[in-house]
Order: sequence, then structure tokens, then C-alpha cells
Amino acid sequence: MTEVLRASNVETMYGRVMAIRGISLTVKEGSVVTVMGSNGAGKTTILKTISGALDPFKGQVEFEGRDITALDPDVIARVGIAHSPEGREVFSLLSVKDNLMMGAYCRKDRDEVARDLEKVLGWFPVLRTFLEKQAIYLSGGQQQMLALGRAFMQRPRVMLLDEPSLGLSPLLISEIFQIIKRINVEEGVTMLLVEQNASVALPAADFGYVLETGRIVMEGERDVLMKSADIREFYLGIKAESARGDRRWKARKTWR
Amino acid sequence: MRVIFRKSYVQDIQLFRDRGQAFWYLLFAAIALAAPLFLDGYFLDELSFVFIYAIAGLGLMVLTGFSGQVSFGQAAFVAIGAYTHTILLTRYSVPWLLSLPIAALVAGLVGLAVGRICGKMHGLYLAIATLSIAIVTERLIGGAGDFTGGHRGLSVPEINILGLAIDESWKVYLLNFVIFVGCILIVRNLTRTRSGRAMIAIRDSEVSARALGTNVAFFKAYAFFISAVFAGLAGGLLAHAFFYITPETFGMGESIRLLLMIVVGGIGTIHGAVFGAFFIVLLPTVLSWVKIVLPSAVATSGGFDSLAFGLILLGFILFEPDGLYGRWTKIHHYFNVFPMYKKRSFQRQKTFLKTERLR
Amino acid sequence: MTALSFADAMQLFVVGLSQGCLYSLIAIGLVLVYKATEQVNFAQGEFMMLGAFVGYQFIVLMGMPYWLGAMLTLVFMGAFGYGVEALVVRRLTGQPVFTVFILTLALGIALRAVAGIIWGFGNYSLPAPVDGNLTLGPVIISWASVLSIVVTAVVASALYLFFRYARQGVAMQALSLNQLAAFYMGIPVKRLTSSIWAMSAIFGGIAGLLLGPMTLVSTQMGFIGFKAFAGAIVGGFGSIPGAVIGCLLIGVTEPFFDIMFPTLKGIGAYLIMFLVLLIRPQGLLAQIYAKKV
Amino acid sequence: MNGLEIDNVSLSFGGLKAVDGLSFSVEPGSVFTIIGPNGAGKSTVFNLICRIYDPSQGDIRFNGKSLRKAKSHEVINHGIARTFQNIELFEHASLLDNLLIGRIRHGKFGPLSELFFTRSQMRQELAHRRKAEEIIEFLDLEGYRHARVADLPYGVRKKTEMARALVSEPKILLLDEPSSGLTSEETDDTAFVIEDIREVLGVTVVMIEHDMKLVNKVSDMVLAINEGRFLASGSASEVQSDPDVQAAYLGGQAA
Amino acid sequence: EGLQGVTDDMITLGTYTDLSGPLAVWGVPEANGLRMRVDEINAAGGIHGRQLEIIIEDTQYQVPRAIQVANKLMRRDQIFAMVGALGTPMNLAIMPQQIEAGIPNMFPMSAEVEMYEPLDPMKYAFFRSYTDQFRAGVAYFKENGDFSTPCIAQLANEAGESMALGVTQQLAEYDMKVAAKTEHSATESDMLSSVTTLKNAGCDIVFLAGGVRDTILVVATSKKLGFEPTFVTGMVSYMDAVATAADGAMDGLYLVSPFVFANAGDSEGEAKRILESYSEIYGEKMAPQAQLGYVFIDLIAVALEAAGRDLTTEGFLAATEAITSYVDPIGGQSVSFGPEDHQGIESLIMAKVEDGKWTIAARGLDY
Ligand SMILES: Nc1ncnc2c1ncn2[C@@H]1O[C@H](COP(=O)(O)OP(=O)(O)OP(=O)(O)O)[C@@H](O)[C@H]1O
Ligand SMILES: Nc1ncnc2c1ncn2[C@@H]1O[C@H](COP(=O)(O)OP(=O)(O)OP(=O)(O)O)[C@@H](O)[C@H]1O
Ligand SMILES: CC(C)C[C@H](N)C(=O)O
Ligand SMILES: [Mg+2]
Ligand SMILES: [Mg+2]
Repeated sequence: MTEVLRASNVETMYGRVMAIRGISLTVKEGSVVTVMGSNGAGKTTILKTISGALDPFKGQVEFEGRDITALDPDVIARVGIAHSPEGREVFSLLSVKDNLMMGAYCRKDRDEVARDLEKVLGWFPVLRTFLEKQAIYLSGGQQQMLALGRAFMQRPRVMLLDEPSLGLSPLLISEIFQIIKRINVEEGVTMLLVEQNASVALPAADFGYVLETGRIVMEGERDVLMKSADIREFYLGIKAESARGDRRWKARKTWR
Repeated sequence: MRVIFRKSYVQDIQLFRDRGQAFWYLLFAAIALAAPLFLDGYFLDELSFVFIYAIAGLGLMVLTGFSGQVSFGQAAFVAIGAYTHTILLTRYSVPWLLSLPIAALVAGLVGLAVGRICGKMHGLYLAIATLSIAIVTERLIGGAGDFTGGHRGLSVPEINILGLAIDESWKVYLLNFVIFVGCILIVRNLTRTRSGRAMIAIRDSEVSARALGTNVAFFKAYAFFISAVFAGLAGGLLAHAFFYITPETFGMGESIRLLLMIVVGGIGTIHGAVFGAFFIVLLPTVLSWVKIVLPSAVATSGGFDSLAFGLILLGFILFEPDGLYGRWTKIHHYFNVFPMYKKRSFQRQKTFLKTERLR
Repeated sequence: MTALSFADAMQLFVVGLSQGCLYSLIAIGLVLVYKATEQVNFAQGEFMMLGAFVGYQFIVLMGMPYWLGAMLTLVFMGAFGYGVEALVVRRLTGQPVFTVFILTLALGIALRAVAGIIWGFGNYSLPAPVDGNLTLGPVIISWASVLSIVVTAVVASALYLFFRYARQGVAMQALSLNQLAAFYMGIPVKRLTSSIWAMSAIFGGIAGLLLGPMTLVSTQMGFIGFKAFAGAIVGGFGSIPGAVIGCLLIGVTEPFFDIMFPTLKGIGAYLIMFLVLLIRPQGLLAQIYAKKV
Repeated sequence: MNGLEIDNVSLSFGGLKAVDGLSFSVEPGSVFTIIGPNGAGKSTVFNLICRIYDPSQGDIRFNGKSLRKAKSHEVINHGIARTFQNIELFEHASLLDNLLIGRIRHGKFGPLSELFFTRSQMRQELAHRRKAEEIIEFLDLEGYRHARVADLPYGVRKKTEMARALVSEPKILLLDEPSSGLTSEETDDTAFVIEDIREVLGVTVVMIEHDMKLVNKVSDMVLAINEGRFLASGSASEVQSDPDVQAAYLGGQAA
Repeated sequence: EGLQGVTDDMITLGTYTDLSGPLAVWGVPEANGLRMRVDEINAAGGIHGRQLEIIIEDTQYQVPRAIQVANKLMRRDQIFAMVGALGTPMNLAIMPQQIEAGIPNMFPMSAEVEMYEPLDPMKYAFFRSYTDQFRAGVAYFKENGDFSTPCIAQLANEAGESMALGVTQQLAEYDMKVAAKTEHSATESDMLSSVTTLKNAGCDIVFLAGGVRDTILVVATSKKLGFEPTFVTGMVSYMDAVATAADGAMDGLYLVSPFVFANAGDSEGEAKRILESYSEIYGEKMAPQAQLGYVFIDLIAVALEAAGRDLTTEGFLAATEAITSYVDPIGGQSVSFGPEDHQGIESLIMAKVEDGKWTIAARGLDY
């Protein structure tokens, strides 16, 4: 498998705040890679830096060997990287249908687009019932489905998904990950996945990174990570009940 | 770099952050009070204008900077203050000390009414609605015939406080300065109490503000009231500085100038209003110095002043959208961390636009 | 006040209509930019003024045939609008709205000064695209006014369809709603934004060429832009049909207001707008929506 | 009757019945959870309680008093505070200022004492500040006190909203998906926080939540709704074993 | 400790005018005229060995700006006298402190009566007041041709108000009233409604108490509707742009003015030389406002010349007061002052547009 995406030594600042500090990661063609990390670790920042919404202060991002550092996000999107952002970011006053069609803005293959639209509506039947409704009036979870569908409509080579399961019902969460896996397998789309809900994300992934305060503190194949005690405790939520008892008491993460 | 250790909550609330800051502000105040000793009448008059415009700017800052209501009609309230004050002084012989607050209050009440009526309007709608108020006010004052002096205007008597004639530049200067300081303190107090916070809440999210118990309509109107009181006060003082008032004096141009002022100064901060006033008032003076070194064909061409004014503003907003105060804090930071200063601390990240059509 | 004869009323109505159409052309320029970027161009009146002056340059000073001069003017305006966005306005993306207000106000001040320095601060006459009057019974209307009505109708409906159905039209709305997401979709945001400014400047230019002959060309003529604002606001800022409806409403009622209050001419438009806003704070075709929480 | 009562409430948007004849009541001092598939109408119920929407039928009562006449800014005076699903913070203000704004319902409008910052005003401000600090400590937000809210990561913003609701000292707290965007460790913390809110602060909690682990841990009572209608209610385990709930919401795999 | 604005080899004059605002049509040529005469005088060796300097500031026709620039002229630049300062409201605002500061206000570019009344040693006006101008205009038409239904179309500003006042005052002399009055703002783009009002009132004479653009619009709109009363406007519109506007629609428009707008073609001698040399320097026809500027400085020069080398403000003012038989070198109007009379041009003229050009229909108007 070849690498499609590589970030080397990326640092990104918000004004005086350095949000990620020298991050390097690689994504292999056709794989699902997940980035885990607690709040404010910098996961969103990584995705935004890759997709060009933030300019890194240092470091490089490459897509299929091409340097895409700090290009405009629309150029990066046309290269083949779709980003489903944190907080959904749907086009609030456009109809659901227009939202989806905006995903296909750069595509010329009308027939394929129509077929993809059907596919998306098949995955998320609610969207079909609200096709002409303005996106803002969808419920939170419905908007999340829309954002995912829209990213898929781009027919990208790589999808960057920022918390795709945010606000979805348990039923849909498991469905979403099946769909992600399916897109990955059937359509050959590479996935870089940021997810709080590691207990569903990690099993669906091939490889994982763990991020803490802007640094990568752990990385490895899924199976290796699944066995790590820290990952199990802090991200998968699997632990001996007695370890925490019912009072607040925080275990120490050993990598710090 | 100075690190502030906070030892009590009072520190965040009190007037000055720490002793150092108190020292600097008091030093400035002392210099300002002593200015008549070393500045000539010209500069004192200019500074008087700065203070008066700063007062009007503070008002607009409360309205636009804090409560987020953009007003293109602030000059209307200035006009109402100026006219009320002048008419009270000349026609009803009301003592100055009484007339000025009444003028401010009258402007404030008109502002309150406007705020009440426009309470449901947002952004551009409010901006244009207030603009129309300014246009209509100008015309109505002009059309009101003898009572307001019509389009021909009114001449303004000298300031006379309890028999004491304020007839020289330095006296006027000191008077304006004192009122100016008072106004700053009042706005500062507003920012550190409930009403000020309510305004900020309305600016950032009306839904949450309501959910937390803010009576949005009330505080919007209140912001209008306060800002119109300041405008009216500035109007009263401005009338004296102008010696003669006509409705045209407070036209649309004035309203826009006030708005330009607070944005150039730095929207949303008290410093911004003051810095902006310095900028707007002193810029022509600076330009006239610049003209001395320019070839006369350029300097004397009609339109040079406007062009320079427009371009400087343009440049300002482009390169420092945070305004003069924003720039000032950066310079301040630069010196604070001097040897460790890193260029990247000011790297501007890309910013993106998001709709404000949802309320 | 003597009673208004039917003929006079018709005359006022028709002229109000053509005046309303001119306001609409300026307003459409404003709304276009707003629709695509949510920026408000307070210099739109000055764009119109510039268009009139450039037309004056080509047609009067350089003596070109009218239509050639007019075409060149529009080409110039297009390039100008594109350039203004690409070089100036773009730098402020993402800043609060009033920063952009102020930017365009400053741009307007600078443009007035530039025009004055180049062409002088006087009043200049510009030939009308078509001469003569059309007489319909008691009503006299110049062919130039008829032309402005036709142009407005064509422009407004074309734009309406464009935003409704064209892919680029939808994309422009999308980018005004959420620019970042539009970028993520691969929409060429920068190019579209500049194009929309170019379009808007072109409409400003058309308005200038049409208005110039009626009111004389001068650096002050841009102030009429504020009435266009009032019209666009009445209609609901951001809607093309709204802008047209609002401007026509203002254009048509204004002369009747003036007849009723002959000494208050000039403030009717604003009073009408204010009244409408009192009843509908978001204009007739509201473009502001309740946020879902 | 004490507590919150929703009595046969309906609301539709156009043709869509978002809430359809829904009734339930929340015991004071309990943690009440609403679950249901996306678009079931859960957030809409909160919006109805907070008077953002007006129900087309039915009544909402709190401690026996009907809320139907209240304006949306008066709801909090009954002691009802909430958070929003999509986070509605005062973005340009600091976290601390956000919390102080949360204190708005405490304190009267006194223009003179405010503008001249009298001593009593100072005392009031200090009291607000103390309360804010209490909540900051309670929710572990010390590090972010002076940060601009717009710059905070998602999870912290979520917590900030909860803090802002808490400083208003409500009797009942409505939480819309408190754990969304949190890691499982942080979700565990949230569980403790919710317990503390109930036990230490004595506040009734009504929450909308999709994370069944959290639901199981803290809820006294769970209500499942679908398409605006009642589906099931009872203890967490009862509701989760309900076949309708499983089909519509859990997808057979109770977490 | 010398006299403000006067050194051994220099006299500094100041003016504020509109160089880029709505009245820049007046201000820009005025400034050129002022400068031209100053340059001429300096080239000829100055006055009593002193060169003249004139500092011109732009007000954009806004009072606040005017106050600031006037403050600068008076206090920073230390001018000896203010010459040709433009704008009624600006002059009204600035004059009191200017006079207090001992700086004479010479020939302001405003025909408001306050420019010379009440009598003040420090103020000298060139024009007779707007009110007088329009009174004379009314009287002229009462005598030559008469009218029955007089109307006013007024611009909503102080000059318009003063002009309109003249009309009503003079009509009162004949026990007449204004039949209809409209008032408009300066930025109007369409005057149909005003014209309809006037037309419906059956006006046979309309006094246009206003500015430049509005005059053109009212007259042109009326022509189009076939409404053709006698139109009489004021000196503010006295410029080529008005005469040539709207393809001959302006023909027949009357205008009352204290000064005469001279054309190079019709002039001879000194006037012709000035008009032509202006065109050479500034590359355009010498507008009447430029002619005024030129004459203002010329008058100042006359007074300075008479005041002698030992210049004092009093001496200068006395010399101005002593000017009695000065003839405007361009327009030919005579200017005189006296101890009780600080207003220069007495006689008014009636100009008229014929074939797109201003001609003189009558001289020596009065009421
Ligand atoms: N606009 C901003 N300005 C300043 N700092 C910011 C900004 N956005 C994020 N940060 C900081 O950058 C850091 C990383 O934030 P980021 O949003 O990438 O975290 P995250 O891992 O995605 O967290 P979450 O899971 O909560 O979304 C945080 O400490 C945050 O405070
Ligand atoms: N203002 C509105 N206008 C039109 N439809 C609306 C509006 N608000 C909500 N809806 C619709 O009502 C239904 C219920 O929405 P609600 O937001 O209450 O769902 P929810 O249960 O909170 O879902 P989620 O878990 O996804 O947040 C949805 O189908 C939504 O599309
Ligand atoms: C002569 C004109 C320029 C004067 C001007 N209308 C004024 O009196 O203000
Ligand atoms: Mg994130
Ligand atoms: Mg919801």
C-alpha cells in the first residue's frame, strides 16, 4: 500500500497559541486511520491544517507526493480531499438537496452524481423526506447525516471526518461506521477519522494515533492499540469498575 | 514581561489592573491637566475636539461596540443635544449647569424611543433605519422655522458656569477634559456591571441572552438611551466649540465620521473610542503637515484631503482591522516580551465568513 | 394644494416607476454582493458614479460612438469590480460586518476624490442612450426612462433565475452562508466572489450610464445610493425580487409623498422605509431567519 | 404538584408534527433523561419549555405554575436553565464573562448604582464572581477562565455552557446532549458532574443524551420518544429492553 | 513681536473653501483664481516689498472640518486675513472667534446678510445679500412684465432659505403671497413631483432659491412637461454648466447676481488678458468663481498697497474702507466701501441664458 497523505512535522498556531506541535502522520491508500485524543488535543486543528483551512506555521503536508501545504482549501478539495468538518457546517438556508449537490459542485459526471445522490439518500432515508427543507431546520443528528452525505458527494480520494458520530443515535452510530467502512472498501476511499467515540472508531480503523496537547503520544495498528491499557481505560471506557470507584478520581496516563 | 498574580477577585473588577497601570493612567491625566501650561490655543482647541468626539464615540461604542447595534444616525442625537442646549440657554436662559444635562437627557429620551421602536431590527436594517432618522431629523430641524432657527441656524453663547465665563481655550479645554474623564468612568462602570454584560450578551447571542433572563428589548433600548445621552452631551459641548449650529452641521457625514472613528479606534473597547477620536480629529492636521513636503500641484489639487483621508482609512482597516487599540496592544506586547518576541505570535490565521442572517 | 388630475397622477406614477427602476439597478448591485458574500457595499453609489464618469470619458471626452463607449465602460467596470474584491475587500473576509461597512465607506470617499481629481468636481452632461420622448395620451416619458425600465426588468429576472437554478448561482449563496464549507466543497470561492463584485460593478455602471443623462454626472451623484439602500431594505435585503419590489415601492410612492408635503421632498423615501420596517422589521421578503437551537 | 409537567403538548412545523401530544413529568431532585432517534423532537421539547416555540396545544407547568404566558426571558426566573445542542455561547467574551452573564437574573436594574459603581454594587459583583469561581472549580475549568470562548475546543465549550447555566442557580437544569464531543473518560467525568449537580447543588436535571452508558449511570427515569410521540418510559434498563425502543433507536444492541 | 501673518518679506493670507464636496464647483475655481492673482502679484514684485502667500484649506463643505481648518489657519499658520472663505454656515460659525482674534474676514464666498451686518470693522463683504438679490429680482419682474402667481422652489439649506425670504418679503410689498412653495434636498435626482406641484398651482413665475443641480433639474423637467413659467434663479447657479445643461432646455432661465460672468470672447483689454492667461495656466475656461477669487485678491492688494509698508490691521482695514471707486477688472462691476458700508457691490444684474450662454438682460437692479 502506498501513502496518499503525509503530514510532516506540522505546527499550527492560533495567534500566540500553538495548537499542534510538530505532528507527523501518514495515511496509507485505502486504509482507515483514526486520531484519538481528549478535548483540545488538537485533532480538529490537524484536519483543518491538512485541508487548508489553517496555514501551518511550520511543516509540510503532502498528498500523493504533491506538496499541498497552505494551498487554498478549494484547491485541496479539488485535488481529492473531502473534509466533513466539526460542527456540521451545513449551508443553513439552502435546501437539503442543494446542500448535497454542492458537494458535487466540481464534478462533471452528471449520471454518476445522480447515482451517488441516490446512494446517500439510501443510507439516510430521513434526508429524502426533507429534500426541499432548509438545512438549518433539520435536527442536530439529521444535519450530521447531511454533512457526511455531502462530503461523500465529492467523490474524494481521501475523506477527513471530524467526529462523524457527534449527536447521532446509537443505532445510527453503528450504521455510520458500517457505511464508512463500506465507502472505504467499496469505493476505495481512504479515511482519516477523528473521533471521540473510540469504542466504535477504533475497531473500524486500521491504524490509530493518540494525540495529547498537540503532540502524538502513541501510534500503532488497531490491534496493538486495542490492547493498550491506557487506550482501553481512557478511550474505550473499558476498565475495572473498582479502579475508579464511584468518586471522582483520575488515573494517570502513563505516556505523560 | 510582567506577570500579574491575582490575589483577590477585586483585582479583576477594580478600575485599574494593578499599581503600574494606575500609575500610567494617573500620569496621563496629570499631563493632560497640565497641558495648558505648554500647549498653545490651537492644540488645546484640537484636544477639546478630541475629548468631545471621544464622548460621542463612547456613546456609539456602548451602542455598536457593546450591544452590537450599528447606528448610522448618531449625529441626530448630537444635533438634538446641541439644539436643546442652545435653545435652553438662549431662549429660556436656563443656567448652563442645568441646561447641559437636560439636553443630554432629552437626546437620551429620543434615543430611548428610537431604541424601543427599532428593537426588532438588526444589523444593516438598523443601520439604514437610523440613517434615515438622521436624515429626517436634519430636515425637520431645518424646517422648524424660528424655533430652531431653521436652516439658517443659531448662534451659541459662551459657556458661563455660575457666573464664571469659560471664554478661553484653556478653560474650555479643562472643562471638556473633566467631563470626558467622567464619561470614561461611567462607561467603564457600565462594562463591569450587569447592564454592560447584558449588552454584550445580546450582541453575541440573543437566544442565549434570553435563556439566561436578559430582557433583550429592554437592554437594547437602554443601550440606545445611554448612547444618546452621551451623544447629546457631546452635542451640547460641540455647540460651544462650533459657536454656531445649523442642521447641516450634523448631517449624514457626521454620523459616518463617528462610526469611522470607533472602528478605526478599535471596536468594542473604551480605548477604541478615545484613540479613534484622536485619529479623526488630528488627521487633518497631520495631513496638512504632510502637504508641506508634497509638490504643490498635488497638495493644492482639490480632493487631496478627501483622497488621503479615504486611503488612510482604507489602509487602516485593511492592515489593522482591530483598530488603533488592537495595534497598540500588539506594540505593548512586543515591548513586554521584547527579547523573546517572536514574529509568529502575530501570524494572522485565515478567517472565514459565516452567515449572520440567522437570528 | 390643488387636487391632482388623473393625468398628473399617471405621469407621476410612470416617472416614479422609472426612478424606482434606477434605484433597483443600484440595489441589485448591492444585493448581489450581499447574497454572495454577506458584505454590504456602501460604495455601490460611487461605483455608479464611476460608471457615469467613465462613460463620460469614453463618449464625451474621447468622442466614441455611444454604444461602443457604453460597452467599454461596462468592461472597465467589470474589471474594476473584480479588482476591488481581489485586491481590497478579500483581505477582510471573516471580519465583523461593520468593519466591511467602514471599508466600503472609505472606498466611497476615496472614489469620490479620485473621480473629482480626474474629471473635476463639476456637473457634466452625458448623452442619453436614446433620445426623444414617448407620449402615451397625457403621459410623457422619455425613451431613456423606458429603456431603464426594460433593462431593470431583464436584469432582475435573469439574476433571479441565475440564483435559483444555475449551479454557480446556488454556489454563490452557499458561500455566503458558510464560506469555509464552500471551500471544502471545492467551490472556487475567491473567483466566484470576485466575479460577483465584477457583476455588481457592471450593474452600477449600467445605472450610472442611465442616470447620468438625467441628473448630470458629478462626484455627488452617488448619494442616491442611499435611496437604493432604503429600497433594498424595504424589500428585505438579500432578495433580488425584494430589492426590485422595495425600490419600485419607494420610487412610486415618493413623488406622491412629495406632492402631499411639498416642503419635505427628499425624506419621503426614508419615511416610507421606516414605516415598512416598523411593521416588518426584516423587510417585505424577509431574508433573516430564526436560528434553530 | 412539584416539578416539571408537560401536559399533552403538540407543535408542528408546517406539515411536520415535531411534538405530538406528549406528556411527562419530572420529579424534583431526579435525573430525567429523554432519548429517541435523531429528529424525534427532543430538542424541540426543550425549546417548548423555554418558550422559544409556542405549543399549539397543551400546557407546561413548573411547580404548579403554567409557563404558557411567560416570555422567553422570564423562564429562567422560574428556575429553569438550559444548554443548547449546538452551543450558544457569547463567543467574543471570556469564559469568566460568560459565567457572569449567566448571573444576570440575580440583581436588579439600578442604572445609577451601576454607572457610579457604588459600594453595594461592588459587593454584588464580588458575590457574582465568587459564585462563578465556585462553578469553575466545580467543573474543572480553572485553566480557561480568561480565554476567549471562541478559541476553546469543543468539549470545553460544552462544559462552559453547562457552567453558565449553573451559575444562574437554577432549580432545574436542561442539558441537551451534554456528552457529545467528549471522550469516554470525559463522559465518565460528566456522569460524576451530573450526580454532583443533583446531590451537591440539589438541582433537578433533565437531559437529552445518546450515550447509553451515561444514561444508564445517572438516570432515575428515562423517557423514549419517537416522531414526537411517547414510546416508552421507566428505568434505564426497562426502556432499553423495550422492543420499540430497540428497533427505533438502539438497533438491537443495548450498549 | 510683529503683526500676525506679516513678516518683513511676506504677508500670509488664508482661506477655507470646498475643494471636494458638494460645492467644489465653486471652491476649486475660486482657489485657482485666488492663487493666480497671488502669483501675478508676487511675480510683479509683491506689495511694498512683501510677497503674498495664500494658504487654502479644504472643508468639503462640512462645518466641523471648517472649524478645524480655520483654527489651523488662524492659530498655526497665523494668517493676516481670511479671504474668500466659502460657505454661509462655516462663516457664521467661525467669524466670531476670528474677529475676536483680530483677523479680518474679507469677502467671504457667501451672500448672507450676516457677512456685513451688523457693521463690524473686521468684516467686509463683496456681495449684496441673497435676500436683497431676490427682492430685486421680484421687483424687476413686477416692473417688467408683471406676474400673478409667484412660486418658490427652495433648496433645503440656509442660502435657499435666505433667497426664499427675499421673495416673500418683496411680494409682501405688493400685498402678494407665494402661491406654492416646494422644498428639496441637495441630492435629489428627480424633480417631477415638485414641478407637478408648481404646475398644478398654475405658477407663472418660479423663483429657484437653490443651488446648481436642482436648478437644472427643475427647469429641464418643466420643459419636458411643457410647463414653461419664467424661472429665476440665484447667483449660485451662475456657471457654464447650468447654461449648457440639458440640450438647450435652460434657454430663457433668468438669474440675479451681484457679479458679472465675463467671457473671453466678449471682453477686451485687461479683462481679456486675465481670462486668457487663466485658461493658459489652468487649461480651462475661467469660471466666474475663479474670476471672483482673482478679484478678491486684487481688492486686497489695492488695500495693502494703500495701507503702506508699515502694515497694521487697522491700517489695512481703513484702506479697505477707503476703497470707493474700484472697478472689477474682469466683470466691470464697481465696488465701493465706506464707514457705514462694508458691502462692496451695490448694483445687481439680471442674467439670462440665450443659446446656451449667459447674457446680461439688465443692469442696476434694485427694489
Ligand atoms: N480559534 C482559536 N484560537 C485560539 N486557540 C484555539 C482556536 N481554536 C482552537 N484553539 C486551541 O487549540 C487547541 C486545539 O484545539 P482543537 O479544536 O484542534 O481540539 P480538538 O482536539 O479538536 O478538541 P475537541 O475534541 O474538543 O474538538 C485547543 O487548546 C484550543 O484551545
Ligand atoms: N424550526 C423548525 N422548523 C422546521 N422544522 C423543525 C424546526 N425545528 C425542528 N424541526 C424538525 O422537527 C423535528 C424534531 O427536531 P429536534 O431538533 O427536536 O430533534 P431531536 O430529537 O433533538 O434530534 P437530534 O437528536 O438529532 O438532535 C426534526 O425533524 C426537525 O427537522
Ligand atoms: C456662493 C455659494 C457657494 C454659497 C453657498 N451656497 C452658501 O452660502 O453657503
Ligand atoms: Mg475538534
Ligand atoms: Mg436535538
